[in-house]
Amino acid sequence: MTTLSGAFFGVIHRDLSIAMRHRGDLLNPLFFFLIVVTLVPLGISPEPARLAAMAPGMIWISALLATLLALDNLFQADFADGSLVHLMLSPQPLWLLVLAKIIAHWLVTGLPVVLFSPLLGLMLSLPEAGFLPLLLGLTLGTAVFSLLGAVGAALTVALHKGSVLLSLLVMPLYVPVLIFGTSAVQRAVDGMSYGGVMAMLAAASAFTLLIAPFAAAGALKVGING
Amino acid sequence: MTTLSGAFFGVIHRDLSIAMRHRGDLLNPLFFFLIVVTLVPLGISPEPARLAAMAPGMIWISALLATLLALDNLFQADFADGSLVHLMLSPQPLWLLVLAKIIAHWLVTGLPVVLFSPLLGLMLSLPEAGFLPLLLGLTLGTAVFSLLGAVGAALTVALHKGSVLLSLLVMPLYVPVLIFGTSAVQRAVDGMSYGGVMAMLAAASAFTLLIAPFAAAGALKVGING
Amino acid sequence: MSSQALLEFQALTFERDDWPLFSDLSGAIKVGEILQITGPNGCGKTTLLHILATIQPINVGTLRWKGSDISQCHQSYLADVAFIGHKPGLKLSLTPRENLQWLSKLQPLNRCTSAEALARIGLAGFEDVPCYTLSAGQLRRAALAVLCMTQARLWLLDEPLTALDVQGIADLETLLLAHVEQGGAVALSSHQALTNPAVRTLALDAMAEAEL
Amino acid sequence: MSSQALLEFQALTFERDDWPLFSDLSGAIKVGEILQITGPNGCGKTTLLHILATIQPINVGTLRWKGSDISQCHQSYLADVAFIGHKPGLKLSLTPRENLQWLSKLQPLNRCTSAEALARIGLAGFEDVPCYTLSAGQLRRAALAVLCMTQARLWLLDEPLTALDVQGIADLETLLLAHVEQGGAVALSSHQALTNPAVRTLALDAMAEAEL
Amino acid sequence: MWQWFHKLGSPRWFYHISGKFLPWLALASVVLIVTGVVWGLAFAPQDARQGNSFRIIYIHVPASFLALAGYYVMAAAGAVGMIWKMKLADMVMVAAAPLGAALTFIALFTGAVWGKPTWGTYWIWDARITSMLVLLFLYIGIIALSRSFSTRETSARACAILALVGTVNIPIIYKSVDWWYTLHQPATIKMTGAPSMHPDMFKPLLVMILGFYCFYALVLLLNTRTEILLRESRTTWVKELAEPK
Ligand code: HEM
Ligand SMILES: Nc1ncnc2c1ncn2[C@@H]1O[C@H](COP(=O)(O)OP(=O)(O)OP(=O)(O)O)[C@@H](O)[C@H]1O
Ligand SMILES: Nc1ncnc2c1ncn2[C@@H]1O[C@H](COP(=O)(O)OP(=O)(O)OP(=O)(O)O)[C@@H](O)[C@H]1O
Ligand SMILES: [Mg+2]
Ligand SMILES: [Mg+2]
Repeated sequence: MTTLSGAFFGVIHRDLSIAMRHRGDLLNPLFFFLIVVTLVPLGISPEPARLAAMAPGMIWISALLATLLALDNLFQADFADGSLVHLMLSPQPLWLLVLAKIIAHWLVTGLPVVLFSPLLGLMLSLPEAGFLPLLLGLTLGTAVFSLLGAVGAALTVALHKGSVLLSLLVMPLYVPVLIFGTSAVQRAVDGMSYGGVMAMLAAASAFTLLIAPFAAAGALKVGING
Repeated sequence: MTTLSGAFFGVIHRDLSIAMRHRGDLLNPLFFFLIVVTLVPLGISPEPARLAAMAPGMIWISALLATLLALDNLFQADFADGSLVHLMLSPQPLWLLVLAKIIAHWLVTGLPVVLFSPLLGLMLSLPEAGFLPLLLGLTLGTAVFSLLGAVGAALTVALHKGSVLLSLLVMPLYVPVLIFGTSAVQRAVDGMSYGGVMAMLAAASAFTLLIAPFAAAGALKVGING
Repeated sequence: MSSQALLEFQALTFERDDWPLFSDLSGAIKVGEILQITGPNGCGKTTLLHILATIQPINVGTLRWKGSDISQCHQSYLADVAFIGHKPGLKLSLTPRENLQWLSKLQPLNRCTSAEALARIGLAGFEDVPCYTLSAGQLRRAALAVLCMTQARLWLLDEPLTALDVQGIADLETLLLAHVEQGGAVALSSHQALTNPAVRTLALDAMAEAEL
Repeated sequence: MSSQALLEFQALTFERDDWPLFSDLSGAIKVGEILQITGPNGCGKTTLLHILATIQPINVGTLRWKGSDISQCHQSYLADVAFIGHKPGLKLSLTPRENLQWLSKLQPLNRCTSAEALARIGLAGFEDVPCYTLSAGQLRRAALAVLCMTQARLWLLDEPLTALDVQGIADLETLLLAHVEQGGAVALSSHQALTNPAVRTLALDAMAEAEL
Repeated sequence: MWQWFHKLGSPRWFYHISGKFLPWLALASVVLIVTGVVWGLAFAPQDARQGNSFRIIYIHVPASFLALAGYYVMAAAGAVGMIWKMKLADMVMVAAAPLGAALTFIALFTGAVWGKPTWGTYWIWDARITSMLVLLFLYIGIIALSRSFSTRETSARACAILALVGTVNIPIIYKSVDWWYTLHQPATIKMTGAPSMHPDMFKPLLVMILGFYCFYALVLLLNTRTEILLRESRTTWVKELAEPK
């Protein structure tokens, strides 16, 4: 018989090996992140002082967009080739398999973004005090992005609509995270304590972790019949 | 027999009716554009003065991203359902059909962005002098985005890679347009003449118009065999 | 209904928007039989299989699995059913072996190893090439390899003969026969006649066509 | 070669990376005949049809259309060939009628109106529903409706019988026969035998399978 | 003319000929680079303002030069491969991409390390630095694309198209970035210009640049040869090569 943990890690392993197979895929969200951050000095201003002021917001916005862009592949690809049906017909609880897919998605998109955010902080002249809250905040925040995004991706899975409808659905949900995340960094840069904001971010992610897999599993059951 | 203009307008008409059919699609790039512009005050700063300073850059960057997001549907959808083969086996010249598809793409993504940019300028407190160059620049610039983007979209059509590889390919090519576009607005706001910059932008778009359809047609012939 | 009935469906009615596809359809899939669902294009074969696999919710009617209502025993039903639809359900960038391996984490596929299954279905030598390099028929074989490995008693197959060559069809028929002889049951849709003696046909009315 | 040969292929060799699919394959598609390409799964039928349709470039060999090299007369060749592949090539969000209408802008489809074509292929009543609501067989019929309308002399069809019901196959065979009787030619791949008298088979060697 | 071209296009011929150049190129690059490094690090005078940290120039500048030149090598090869359908040119292009990307990365990295003692920051949006970053993206795009295709032939052709579009764009990108920088005129430090350099510092730099050129040619040849073997692995001449004599 299949086991709960077997199914869980089986799904994670599968999604990671697909990402590995197209070697580029692992790095792509990262480069997207880099490129967006490059556009800002080009589009707005290369002055270090002005960049520093925008840095927290810009890094967060581009992390958000990087996650978002990778999102439509989360279930869409599985739907198109029919393997989503296998997932849904597994005797294991669907929310668990969905959670596994979300974790794999985060490992491929969120984690690299988190790891490279200090480099981008440097490039945008972010003051040193901001680095720790940036790292912490992005870790929690990208997790929430992946979790909430999964609900949107599940709802739009059968609609053949491209990624824009999806963005439209999930962006409003991302707003609170963005606000908490950037203000934690901003407060740290301004020399204030950021513990409270970070706690709210942590609470938001814990809460999302509790409900998103169920919501996404429910959304999939609805979404798959178009 | 089929005629050149018949095929050309046939393709445009088809792509527009598909966009109409999913009524949302017409509005999606626009909403994306709106949302990105909303994230900026939330993530960075709501102060009018700081917003005004960022406005040209932010509007341009989000126009760029809105085009980019809609780009992977340009050929991908036609490839997935096999209708791209019909396009390629038409006795009419492929570059012409590709150009028709690009024009339809621009009408659905670029044009709404251009039309709504004054509203966003208002929301981001852009000074009045900036509106005309913003409109003119975005008209030319989004055309270049669609044209160059088509080459990338054609190359990646059979790769099942999602939109991230595509972004990676075309973003560097978008840099000059972004620079010319934002600085035209900036110069106008600062009270300088922006005719020269706009001329460069116009030259760039004319040049791209000349080469991009051919490059994209060539890229399609290669890309379709994955 | 006979005690041998694995899956019974009673008074199924299905309509999409205002288009009735079938109404008051009853029947059963019994142990040891192959139920071939036939009917003209668009009569609702795929829809019926989706309903039986609980992918598509039903409007009216009941599904009973081994005598009890399907909503009561959904998990154990899912553990005992293998569904292969129009789409192969394989990740194209993985190899057939890898695909079978992750599927076996989800479903009880342990009657044999994936290499044996692939060899039996005629894909020996293709275990480790990415699936996107397989031809249409090879891809379908890879999808069908699941059947060599599964312990599920009920197989639901939507047009499994599509894209298979003559040898492939013969292989599949052997597989089906072996399965029903061991007490399993199969429901499949197909436009081609099977040579199997255990086949019983369920002809769906062509409402869609009839109405025209 | 006979003067009747529409499309000749000479010494075709095709290899993918280090996998030779066929080597030194020669033959012709003649006026008034249906060339059925047969062979086990993975022997290269789809690949050959893609090569004949000039979708896939060839490594070695020549293609001649009405006696002249295909690169010399590519435009006129394309104007005279109708290709229907594994994928239906229809936009799912448009209706069959709309699909045929835009296709007729690309290819010379003017033997009859799209409504007539859809009726002949058994889709009357479905002209104006979006294609994503069609069943597998209905979708294939919609794709094949092109054949009722096209003026192309050469038809290249990859497994056109897939998903069709018995009536659908009979309709298609009638269509093929009428076409070749009017001086056209057809090359198709299929695992099912056609009842048509004009059929000539080209069996591809199963290199892939043989090597195992 | 056609004969000669055909011969040049033959991977087999190229493989044999290039084998003869290899030892000489290797020797030249080792000698030049070792000379340049020892001279530059040990004998060249200290910089008046920057002290010893300026010595990173001996890597930074040659790497920057070749990073740029490398793109043109790649794009030119892609163009030849596409226009004359020359297999070898395709292979050169595919081989040149990772090498160019590595050099670009080295230029950026050494520049960043140099920036800390000189400007007090690792990164600054200077015109040249920015265009270098865009160049890195162009390289990475090509590498990502080349790895995405399942057959090497299509992969090469796709990359050639992208490289060509990139080539047309590179001067525009450079010009626009330059112009963008002067437009903003941020109050930052300018790079020290080469002409103002002391000749004693400049000579080892020249040697290093030459050495890097040789090294570039060497690695490009090696990469190309690997690519040739990979692509022609089923031909008889490669099989003969692989057999132990
Ligand atoms: C990440 C940072 C940097 C990058 C990407 C970078 C990039 C470049 C490039 C592309 C060149 C070649 C220019 C050409 O071919 O004309 C160059 C040359 C040079 N760089 Fe940098 N650079 C960086 C940092 C620095 C720093 C911090 C210094 C010293 C203060 C410096 C000093 C020089 C000098 C002296 C030259 C050669 C002289 C010249 O051609 O003007 N660079 N750099
Ligand atoms: N993109 C690809 N890359 C590498 N190999 C491929 C690719 N596409 C097909 N092949 C291989 O080429 C061979 C022929 O494939 P093709 O699709 O032409 O077969 P077919 O005769 O149409 O088979 P079927 O009857 O299954 O449709 C197969 O062995 C397949 O593995
Ligand atoms: N998403 C949908 N929305 C509306 N109608 C649909 C949808 N999917 C299928 N239909 C309709 O339901 C009917 C039955 O479709 P189904 O796919 O079950 O037929 P089928 O018997 O499998 O046909 P085939 O032999 O062609 O595979 C068809 O007439 C089709 O038009
Ligand atoms: Mg069906
Ligand atoms: Mg085939």
